Amino acid sequence: MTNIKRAVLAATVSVVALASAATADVKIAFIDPLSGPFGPSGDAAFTSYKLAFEKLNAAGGLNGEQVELTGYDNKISPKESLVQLQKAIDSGVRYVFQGNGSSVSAAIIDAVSKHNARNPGEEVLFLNYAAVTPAFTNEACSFWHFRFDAHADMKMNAITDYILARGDINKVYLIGQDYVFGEAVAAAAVKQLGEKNSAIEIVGNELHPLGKVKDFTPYIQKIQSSGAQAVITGNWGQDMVLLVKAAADSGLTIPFLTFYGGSVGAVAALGEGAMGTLYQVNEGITNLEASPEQYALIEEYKDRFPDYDYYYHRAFLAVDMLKAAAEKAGSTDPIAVANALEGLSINGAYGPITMRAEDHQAQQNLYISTVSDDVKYGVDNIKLGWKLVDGGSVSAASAEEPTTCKMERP
Amino acid sequence: METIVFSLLNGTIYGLLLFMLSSGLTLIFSMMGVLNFAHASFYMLGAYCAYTIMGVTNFWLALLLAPILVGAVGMGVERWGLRKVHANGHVAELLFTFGLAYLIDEVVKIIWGRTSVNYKVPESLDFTLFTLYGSNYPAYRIFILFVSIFMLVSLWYLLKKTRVGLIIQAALTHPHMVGHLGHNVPLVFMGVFGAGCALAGLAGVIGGNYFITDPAMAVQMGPIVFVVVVVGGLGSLEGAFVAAMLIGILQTSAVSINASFADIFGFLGMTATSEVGGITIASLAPMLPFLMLVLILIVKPTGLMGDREV
Amino acid sequence: MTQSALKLINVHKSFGPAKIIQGVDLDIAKGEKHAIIGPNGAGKSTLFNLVSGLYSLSDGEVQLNGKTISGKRPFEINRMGLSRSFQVSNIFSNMSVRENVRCGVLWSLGYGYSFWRNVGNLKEVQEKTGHILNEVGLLEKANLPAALLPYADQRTLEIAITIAGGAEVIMLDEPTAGMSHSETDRAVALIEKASKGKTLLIVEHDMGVVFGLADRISVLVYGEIIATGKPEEIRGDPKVREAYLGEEADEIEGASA
Amino acid sequence: MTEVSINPAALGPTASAKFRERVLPFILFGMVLVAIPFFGPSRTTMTLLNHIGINIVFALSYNMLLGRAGLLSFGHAVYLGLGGYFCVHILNWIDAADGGFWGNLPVFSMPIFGFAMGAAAGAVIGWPSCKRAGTAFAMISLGVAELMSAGAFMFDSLFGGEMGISGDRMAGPDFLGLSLGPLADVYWFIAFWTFFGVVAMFAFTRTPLGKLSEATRDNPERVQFIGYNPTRVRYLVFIFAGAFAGMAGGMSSVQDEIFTPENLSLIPSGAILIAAYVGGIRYFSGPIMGAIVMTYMGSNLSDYTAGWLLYLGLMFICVVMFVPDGIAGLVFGFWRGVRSPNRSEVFGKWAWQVSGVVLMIVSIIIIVEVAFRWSDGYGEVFEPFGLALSHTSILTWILAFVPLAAGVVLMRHAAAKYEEA
Repeated sequence: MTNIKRAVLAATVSVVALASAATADVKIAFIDPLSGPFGPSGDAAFTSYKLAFEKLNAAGGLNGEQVELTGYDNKISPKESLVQLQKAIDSGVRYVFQGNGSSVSAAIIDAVSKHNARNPGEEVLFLNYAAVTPAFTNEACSFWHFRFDAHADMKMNAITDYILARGDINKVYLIGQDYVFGEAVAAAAVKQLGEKNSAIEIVGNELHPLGKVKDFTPYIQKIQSSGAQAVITGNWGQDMVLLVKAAADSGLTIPFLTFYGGSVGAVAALGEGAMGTLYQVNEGITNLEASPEQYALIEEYKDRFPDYDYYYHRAFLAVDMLKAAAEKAGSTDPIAVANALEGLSINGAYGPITMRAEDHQAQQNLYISTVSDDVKYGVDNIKLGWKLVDGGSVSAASAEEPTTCKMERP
Repeated sequence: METIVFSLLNGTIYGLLLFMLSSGLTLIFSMMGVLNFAHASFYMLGAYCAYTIMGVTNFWLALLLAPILVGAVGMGVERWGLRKVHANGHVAELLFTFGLAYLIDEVVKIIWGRTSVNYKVPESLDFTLFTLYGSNYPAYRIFILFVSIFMLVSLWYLLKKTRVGLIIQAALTHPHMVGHLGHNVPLVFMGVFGAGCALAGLAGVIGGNYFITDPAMAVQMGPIVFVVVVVGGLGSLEGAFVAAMLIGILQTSAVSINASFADIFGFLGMTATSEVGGITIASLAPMLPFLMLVLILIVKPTGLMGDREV
Repeated sequence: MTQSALKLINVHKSFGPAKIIQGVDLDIAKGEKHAIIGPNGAGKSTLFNLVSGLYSLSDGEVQLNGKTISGKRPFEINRMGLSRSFQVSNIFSNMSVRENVRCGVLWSLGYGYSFWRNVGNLKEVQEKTGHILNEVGLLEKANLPAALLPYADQRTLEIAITIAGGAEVIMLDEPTAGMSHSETDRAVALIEKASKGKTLLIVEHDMGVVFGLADRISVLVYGEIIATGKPEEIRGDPKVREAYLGEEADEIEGASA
Repeated sequence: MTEVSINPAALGPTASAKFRERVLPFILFGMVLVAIPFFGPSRTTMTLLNHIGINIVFALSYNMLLGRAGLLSFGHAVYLGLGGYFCVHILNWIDAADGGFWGNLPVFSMPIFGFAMGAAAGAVIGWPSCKRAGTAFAMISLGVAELMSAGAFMFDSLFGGEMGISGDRMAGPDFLGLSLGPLADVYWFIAFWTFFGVVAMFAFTRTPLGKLSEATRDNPERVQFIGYNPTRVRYLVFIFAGAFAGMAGGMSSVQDEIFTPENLSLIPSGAILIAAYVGGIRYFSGPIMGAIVMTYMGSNLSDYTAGWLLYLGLMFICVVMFVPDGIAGLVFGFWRGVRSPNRSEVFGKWAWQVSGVVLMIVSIIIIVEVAFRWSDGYGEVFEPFGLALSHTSILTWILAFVPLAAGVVLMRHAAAKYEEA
């Protein structure tokens, strides 16, 4: 009997849930890997957007319209992404979030541009939250693409400034993944270090195969024998974790300045060895001074999704900006919102964020942090967490980079 | 000089791990003709089981129990899976293990999650053993060395000095003969498959915390293991050993070579800025095993030391 | 003597230290029906494999119609006009009987590896296939999958594939092995019909078949030919009697009946 | 003797049988292709259909190797990838061209170039690979696939690194009034080439080489003694398989307008292997069914469940273990059963088996879905038909294992009952 009751109850609940879903006015797609080896990266971001949009809906929605967020699994394949994009567009989606993998982003930028050209009146906006190849807001910029993360040159700028400020680093080793992104990172480091201070010597510039190296010890040995005092790397995912782990095993305790030291699992894999050796640069960490609301958000996120940590701050920023733009435009039409986003500025938890009109690149403060055991919030469910380093705060103005973008507006 | 010493040392350890993985596959492949695609998945299972057991008890118990557990799973797979497919031929068996690899991957993700687990080197082994040319050498690597050598010697003893070993050896070179000896062939097969998987599991136990324990570890290790078995030669554990060491050292030392094609073929007018000239030997390292695989199969299909063609 | 169709000159074959064939000389004339007999393990099948190119010779030479064929590959030898059957059924088991024979016909009609023709529209091929199926009596079973044929029919199909290419020299390896008496009789009749005007080299255990079919017989023992001659000469040869102890010797005796 | 009772020349099937078995299916297939757009499919459906078309050609080309020639390849995507890359480059040349050959070339012709490139790649790579058959061939194909996909990352100008290379299908002159911009245009393009590919590959099975490839699969030794070189047969078949895969690549270059090095890797190769095998490699139509089912599942199943890879793996293993003839085997088995004289008995057996399988599937779905939700740790609960099945509820465990046990019992019963029959 109880089972029947329960069944009836559950049926009622699902009908109600359906009914509430049907009221959604704006459909938004999240296209990223949600299964497979890269599933965790996509899922960590998806959970952030889930929470962000729940809060948005609770606060009245996007210019008064309720938002429905749907995840589309692209298995991190550019081809599959286009299939999913097509599916999303056909179900009425006009806004697309994506971030994992520059190849995927490039494909989506291309596909969205083609779609918008071929189907006037059904325009789609691409909101990029993590693909940081500089070209997307430079020579390859598009009116339909907005980037909420600082691109590789900007992050490198923060890192090289930090190296100069520290003053104790004269020999730098560059190591990265052997593909377009890794090459871009290395090129940026060489260029910026050369321009800023020719006294700093680059003692090694190495690219290793993407995702294929199991033991980084030989690379670490090369770094050791080069006499480097710091390592710069754009590595992400497993290549990040294994690199620093091999360094710790070999007793290499020089600073590793990274883009993605905050990847899921990196700190846990290193343990205490991460303190003072692992650095990352991003748009905000949980242990910065912040408002009680921000702390509450961080805790709510952790509570809801215990597998992950509050890492994708920019996901929340992007949703806030979208909301502000829709209100400014007084519409949820993509072209109107896109125009409203240009030049829009809002106040985030860790400082203001502005969408530069000329290339659609967000300008925001960057923070360099390292791992510490003296923190409010740990990561990977251990007590270690990220802590701002001295002089690690980079203002949006000084992080800004010029652009070569020649935007073509519709 | 120091590069060479480190390359040799690390290459040896990597090679020994590879051998531990591939010795099981060589046994299985040579006797049953099954190129077990899921072999690396058992390696992964070994690492995850060890992680769980270590969480409850300690590393040493995990070292003992995890391989046994993995071996038992392997026996089950043979008994209720492979044996059924056997009648449909080798291609069906190969495809069965191919599907099994998918399945194990997914099950691992359900049980242990999609991210890497924090499977750590035990504290009793987590120290620096010696310092060489200013670089610390972790004790755990030497521990891997010892476990591998211990396993190597035990395997050798088992094969050369015991009755079971003689049967297995006979079966390695003449798989059809075992039945005539009056042995229960299905039982022998099940045992060998289980033992092979247990060896893979053991490699997982000591390799999982040396590298990283995540759901992708099987996919990454899988193809290399085939290479070792095929390059080494069918039915030849010695061959597998040589191939494993060769690939281990080759891959490790290629990384430390800075030369690019332009340096080597510079006399032909190739420049470092050209696309081909810019390729370094180091970046070729992961491709080397597969190049070896293809070349060996074309030039010497019996492998380095095997006596039968694949 | 007429011109020889198949000539073996001092043929040797060893597998490692084991010498299986130790200096075989044989001269088979065109149109001759030649049988090779010998106890188990004498090397009869090995000899077949050497002649047909499956194994390479350790020493010596094989000539087909005066041209050297040793060292050539099986398909090259086949194209020069030598065709063989196998001791165990060696057919294309997943194809129909008709398709089996058709495959055997294709090369001889010059269709090679062509991929621009529809086999169904090749009139010549269809006619020849039908003709051969008719000759061997498999016409009614033409569309059955080969694997489903009864054993004797599979042996017949084996012969059909062997003769399909129209080779002048035909080698049959124990064509009646495992057949019943009536099946054997039918097979012998078929062989006689199919090898009319052709050169036949046959390995056979059934002495009745051998003595009924062969113009000449060679006796192979331990890789050497100890006697060659007409059936009546072989029957009386003391060396042959020595090699065949007991029952089989009697069988040779009685095989004249 | 029955010597003259049958005319040897008329041994083959009758004209009507030929029409029924070899022409009618293609007419029907063509009619379905033509009819589909009149149902007004959504754009998503169009995209899915286009991918199905590409995969049909790809799976059939794969089956030229696995099913027809007995060659297990783990690297067939290499040929699709190379053909596709070549076509994307051509798209860009067309786009950049100012008249001349490229400027006047309609994009509609891409699959021809893909075909040529696939054939060329097959000719080069096949030369060493086809010297071996069996497991050695499989291992070589695996090694080649790894080498190609790793190597592709080194030559950015050819393969575009991880970004790949994209093109614009609207470049160049229209053909038959198709600008290829809207998906509906692309549908006609894909439908045309799919039909062409299917017919061409079926025709291939009817040629002497096609027949010889089957003979080589069954018995390579014997092939030598009917005058053919099995290595040569395999090599030629390999070139054709590569060519048709390249053709699929050409179709894909127009549909997706992008190719990346991962298109060359083991993953798509493994996927097409699964599709062909699940469809049924012994039947010509098997890979077609496999391509339809697997493309649909691969694209849509992930919308319904996080465990789609697990279901895929389970399904594949079940096919390998229990239904080696694949979906086509089931379909044709059903057809034979319907027409067989002891229909009722066959139906009885099926009734038992189908109910057993359905029960087991119910169990497996419940176990997998509950496990996934437990593993996610978000506290989500699997609610089929409004039943809340949490991993702690007894109901869940009952629903998970009782049908499974019942299903096994049913299957055993069916096996025992109909064994003698």
